[in-house]
Amino acid sequence: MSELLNFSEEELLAIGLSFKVAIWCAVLILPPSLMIAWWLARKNFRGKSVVEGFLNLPLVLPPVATGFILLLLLGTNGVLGKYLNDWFGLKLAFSFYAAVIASMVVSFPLAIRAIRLSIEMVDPAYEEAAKTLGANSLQTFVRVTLPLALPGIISGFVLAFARSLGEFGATIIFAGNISGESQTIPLALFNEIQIPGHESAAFRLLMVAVIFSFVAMSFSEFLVKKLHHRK
Amino acid sequence: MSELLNFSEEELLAIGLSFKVAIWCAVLILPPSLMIAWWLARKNFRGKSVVEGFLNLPLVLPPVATGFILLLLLGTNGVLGKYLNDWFGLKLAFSFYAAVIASMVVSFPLAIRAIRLSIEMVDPAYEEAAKTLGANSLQTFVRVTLPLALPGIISGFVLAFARSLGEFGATIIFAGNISGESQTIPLALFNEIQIPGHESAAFRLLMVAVIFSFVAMSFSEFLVKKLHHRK
Amino acid sequence: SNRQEKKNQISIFAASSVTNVARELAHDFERSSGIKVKLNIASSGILARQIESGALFDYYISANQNWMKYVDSLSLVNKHSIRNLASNQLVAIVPFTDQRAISENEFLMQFPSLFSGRLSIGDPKHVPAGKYAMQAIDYYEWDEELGNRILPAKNVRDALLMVELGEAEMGIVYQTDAKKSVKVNIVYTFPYHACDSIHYMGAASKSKSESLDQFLLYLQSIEAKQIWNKNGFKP
Amino acid sequence: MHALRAKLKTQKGNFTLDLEVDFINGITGIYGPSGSGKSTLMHVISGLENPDHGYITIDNEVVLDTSKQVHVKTRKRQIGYVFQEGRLFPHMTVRKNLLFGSSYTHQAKQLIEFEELVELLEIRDLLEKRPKNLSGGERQRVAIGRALLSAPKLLLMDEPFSSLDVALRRQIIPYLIKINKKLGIPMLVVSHDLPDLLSLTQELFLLRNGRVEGHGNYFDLIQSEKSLDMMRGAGLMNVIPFKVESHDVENGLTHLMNRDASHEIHVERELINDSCNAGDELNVSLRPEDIAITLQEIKDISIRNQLKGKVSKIIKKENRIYCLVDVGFLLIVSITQASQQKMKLETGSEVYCLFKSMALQVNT
Amino acid sequence: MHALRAKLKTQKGNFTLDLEVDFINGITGIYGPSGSGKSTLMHVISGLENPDHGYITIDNEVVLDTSKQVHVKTRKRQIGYVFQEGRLFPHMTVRKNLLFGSSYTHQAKQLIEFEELVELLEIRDLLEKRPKNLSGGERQRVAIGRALLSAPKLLLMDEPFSSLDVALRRQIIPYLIKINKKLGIPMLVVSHDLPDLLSLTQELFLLRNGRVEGHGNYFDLIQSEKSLDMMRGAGLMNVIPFKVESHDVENGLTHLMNRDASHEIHVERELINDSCNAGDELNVSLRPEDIAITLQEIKDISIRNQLKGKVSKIIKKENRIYCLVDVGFLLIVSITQASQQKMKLETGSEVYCLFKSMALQVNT
Ligand SMILES: Nc1ncnc2c1ncn2[C@@H]1O[C@H](COP(=O)(O)OP(=O)(O)OP(=O)(O)O)[C@@H](O)[C@H]1O
Ligand SMILES: Nc1ncnc2c1ncn2[C@@H]1O[C@H](COP(=O)(O)OP(=O)(O)OP(=O)(O)O)[C@@H](O)[C@H]1O
Ligand code: MOO
Ligand SMILES: [Mg+2]
Ligand SMILES: [Mg+2]
Repeated sequence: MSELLNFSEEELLAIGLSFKVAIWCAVLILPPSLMIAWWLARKNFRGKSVVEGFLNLPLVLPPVATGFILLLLLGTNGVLGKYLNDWFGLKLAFSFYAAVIASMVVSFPLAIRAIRLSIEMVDPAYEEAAKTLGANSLQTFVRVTLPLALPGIISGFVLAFARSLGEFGATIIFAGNISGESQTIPLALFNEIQIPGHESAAFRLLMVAVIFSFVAMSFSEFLVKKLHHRK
Repeated sequence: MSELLNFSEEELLAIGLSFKVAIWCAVLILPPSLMIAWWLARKNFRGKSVVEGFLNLPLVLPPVATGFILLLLLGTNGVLGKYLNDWFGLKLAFSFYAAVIASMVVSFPLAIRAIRLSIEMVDPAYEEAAKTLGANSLQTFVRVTLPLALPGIISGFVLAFARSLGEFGATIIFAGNISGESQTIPLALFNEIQIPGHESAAFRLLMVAVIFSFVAMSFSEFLVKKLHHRK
Repeated sequence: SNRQEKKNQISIFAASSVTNVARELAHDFERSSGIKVKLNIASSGILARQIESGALFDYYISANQNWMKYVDSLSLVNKHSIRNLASNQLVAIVPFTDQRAISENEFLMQFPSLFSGRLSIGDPKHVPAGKYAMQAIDYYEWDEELGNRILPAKNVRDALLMVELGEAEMGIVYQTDAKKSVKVNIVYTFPYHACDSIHYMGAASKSKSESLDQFLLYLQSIEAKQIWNKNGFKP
Repeated sequence: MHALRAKLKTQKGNFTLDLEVDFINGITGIYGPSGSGKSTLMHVISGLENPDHGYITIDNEVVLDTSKQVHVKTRKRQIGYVFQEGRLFPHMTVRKNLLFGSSYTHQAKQLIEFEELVELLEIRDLLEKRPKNLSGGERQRVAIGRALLSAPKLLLMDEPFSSLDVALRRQIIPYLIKINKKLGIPMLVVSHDLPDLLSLTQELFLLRNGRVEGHGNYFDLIQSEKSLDMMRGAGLMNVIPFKVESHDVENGLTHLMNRDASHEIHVERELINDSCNAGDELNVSLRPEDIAITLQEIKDISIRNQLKGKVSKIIKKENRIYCLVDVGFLLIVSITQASQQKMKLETGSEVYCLFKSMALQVNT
Repeated sequence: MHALRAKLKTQKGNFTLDLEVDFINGITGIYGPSGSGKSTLMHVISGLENPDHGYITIDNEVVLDTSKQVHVKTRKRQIGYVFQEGRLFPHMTVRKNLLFGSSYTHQAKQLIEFEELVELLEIRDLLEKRPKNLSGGERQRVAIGRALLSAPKLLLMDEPFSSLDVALRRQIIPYLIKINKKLGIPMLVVSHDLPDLLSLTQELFLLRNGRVEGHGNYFDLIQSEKSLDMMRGAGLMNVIPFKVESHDVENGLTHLMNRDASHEIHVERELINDSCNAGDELNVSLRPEDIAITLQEIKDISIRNQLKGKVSKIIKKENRIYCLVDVGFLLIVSITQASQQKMKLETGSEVYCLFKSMALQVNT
């Protein structure tokens, strides 16, 4: 039992990092997801399904492939990464930021879909009412659509958080497996599994992931309950 | 260019298999997701967030860990798998079925969440009306809740399909990487990435995954549009 | 201070099959030199791709000679620093529940019928251990009889795992890994001639630094060799 | 027969519903100001809400008893409910909405044929439309239709006529009365429109602030000051049961006879349904403001109905005077103080009650 | 002044709205049977729906012209809209719902103080509640309040009183008239209840099947057979403008004078708002059924108003007779054929129109 609680320094680093990455991922993903979800939910345009297909790529592609694409785009020699490096001296790959970006990209379709779904289910009658009361599109969105779609937004946030906790493939390629910088729980877990006989360390990390999951769910459950109470 | 279309037999097998696995995954996941989503959306009970946390585990755990757990449960020597093997001679691991099961487990939280979200957004007033008209809980669910939550159900289906297309970690552990049986596109892609100089094969497979994504999205977009038209 | 830190630090990209060795080397080196070691552990291929895309590293340990050749062909490593770090041997393993005593003769003559189900090896397409295992299988001409009974794993660790779990009744993996596992029994150790020699390769990056030089020196040291040895590798 | 008996207590926020009721088999009109608990009562009866304490028996069958943990499910209560907000299923056409309940009921128990209903409610053109493409009144008609087609043992209607024009109300109300008479389905109808309610029924249930303010026959109720107070602002009404005696087609009149045969009065024919034959019974309503009081009979006036009677009670409310005049049955007449003083009216005065045939409203 | 001019054509399914309108600055009552296109018209005016063709000018400013691609956005039109279905924001308290629009308007332009409105609509206790915890009538009041507080240049109200009891209507209607008079905000009010409408305004807009069936002063409209036909079933009404002459507190009467000063008639005081002073102008409504015709003046009757006049037109509709009697102004009186024949009424006959003070309804 005591062995199960005996976290090594590296493991503790991984746990803290995982949490930080997941929070940043969920927080950063929210604003763009909201905008895109609203756009997809309320506007009709030619090529909508092309946009959708594009946005859903990170879901359909194996995360390892996503990681490679990120590397090809944002790596130091990447299509965009080159300029970021040349112009701003910004090296994204193999860093904490890369871990957050990898998580974000992979969670993006999930967050968008949850938010979009709940925006679509908001009755436009309320938005019309807001317009007759003088609110412009943005005000209507912020004061009416958004709060009514809140369950979906919470859902999107929790999905991004949870997906980030489990993210492995894209992270190990784009962010590397560097303790204290990009080694999240799944990556640390990977390391332990590589060593025969280190199962208990792997199990320990697994348990932490499980606990994180439960805490996240309790929290979102609590928020949703408050919401229903409120409505 | 011609090299890009020059699929090897193994690649064609992987493409066909991926499609089959994804379809089966999405179809099989729907009924249990519907039931559980309804239960979570409409019932309040102690320990709900524990159940939720449990259902969300496959999202939070790295897929490789999920695959490992599946193996421990359903493998030939697994907790349950042993009995399946002893009693029915059923060997699930390292087969087509295993690939479907791995995809299902990993997609499960996504499908449940999408469906649950849309069920939660259905106004219970309609369900009350159905009850006064004599419908029992099941009839109410099938004739009222379900059709009103249809956008979420389509969303859940598409998510399961797409997630299955991208599934790698759990599949390679639980189903193996056996050409024609369990080697889906991500697994074939992984193989190619691992071999220096096989970039074009990897790219070819990537393109197929991309096309799949676009087709799936067009299709779901089309369904949702029909739905809105209808309502 | 940031620059100071950078100076006093090296980054080692190590193949996942030598995770434990890499960790111990890093610790030992850190303790003796005061230089911080940043470890990046992934499969040899991923590491090579990362190096190709501009990842900053000081030393690369590959379990796969092809990937070492690849990075060398792109002149991403210092050609002169490439060297064999250690070698390994193949063994055949069974789950520890299988307590059969199998004689060498029995093994070589009846190998395919010693077990039912699949044979767990690394994926011969890209996992070196799998490739060596296939060479051994060809060498003893078991391939026909085995047919499609191969269970290819994405790395050698997974191949071992399948035997540990009893999902495969037989596997061919590295001796180092098999010895560490308490859940498998080694039934046969393949002779060196059954397959190509199994080498772990190391190479330094082209950017020179004092810390890196110290590390290269350390790699030659007895302490370093002991670590390889302790983990079952032949330095 | 008790259609529904209940004793309920339930708290919602700072609102408390606390009452004991005993509804008869006929139609009961539920009247009360906005926020008095009418919809809450309906919800509790239908089982969609559970009260904190109490019991409900429908048709002598206990469907709820909190002390005995009895709780019959909504769908088993066989209650047709027309919701205040319609609640049509948005994903179904009007036809499917209407037929929703019919899969759960025996064909034989149907109150009304589908085709007949569609004609009555004038919704034939709407059958293939979706609710969101309906106008407000169209929605309300479909909601009424849906409840009627679900073969209920009890009908609850919450403001069923609020978006309907008078022509449609006049058409639907007699129909509901007919269904009630023919099949004995008890109905509870909520309305804020007292004249509407009175054209449906004389049995009223007055609710205020979650408490019963009065219950019983309308005519008994107006004699109680508390109930009168409550109904006064909403349009008091005389409701008189008559029998059709004969039709005078030439002059466009129908001769009606009061039940106790003590008085014969005339009603214009136009107002009476063609389907109405000599011998039929019907309710006629008449506003207290439409009755004039004289001391003698008067000739050469367009008022043809002049009933002799005796003032039985004078109720003074602010500057308004309500006279109850016994003309064989009771009539409530509203006059000004000035008139009362001028004619020196008091209890026992012999008077004539004058009203125009035009002012009579017939509720089949 | 033109409050709103429009020419519109729009198709929805098999329903077509096709009309040309020119609304005055006052209050216009929109009347028409269920499904005639009233809500559609409101939607188009507010900009929530676009017509296929046409233009709309509000206050002489073009807000829509399909031929010139002009399309001013809903929020810029500054139109207060009380929706038929309420549409309160479910996630906000009543207070927040009410104040939603005020962040987008200048404090100075407010039509009405928040506190005053809360009193008027009797919603103080509801301010912290959420819409789903409100009763139907409470919701409707909040919806009216929300529109009033958004400082509109034009008010559209779709069935705003359908769930309100009479007492509340009586309270709100005079208020709307006051707002209109004081601030000149034009209002379009949809209702299926003609008497309600007439107590608000005499300017009517009749819609049937998406087409204009009549538009103008109520009194002119009833002289057209087509319009009369349409309004007949819904409760015809005489609406007469009067001036308060004096209050007779003792007898509970208010003496009213018709504008052209040719007639003095009495109205019960109770019905007149306390705030009403001598010299104030007000509308009084009176049902055609409540007027009796005699050939001579009559004593000893509780009918105190007896106006002498001349029959100017006799309209026969089935068995009912409508007499237009010129008593200085026009009165529409409904009598039976039998009475007409008995009294030998014809155009030019000299008659007395009798009605009870009680029957007069005052709309401040
Ligand atoms: N869930 C709730 N929480 C708090 N108060 C509530 C709740 N539901 C209803 N109320 C209050 O209970 C009272 C009664 O509501 P109810 O809907 O029964 O009124 P009603 O008689 O139907 O009125 P109306 O004629 O306006 O529809 C109202 O004052 C309402 O605000
Ligand atoms: N989107 C639509 N598609 C087809 N028909 C429609 C649509 N919207 C409305 N209609 C039809 O247009 C007609 C006019 O509707 P509208 O809501 O304007 O009526 P209304 O005059 O407001 O009636 P009510 O008094 O019943 O509310 C109705 O017959 C309705 O069925
Ligand atoms: O260390 Mo490897 O390249 O995964 O066998
Ligand atoms: Mg109500
Ligand atoms: Mg309407």
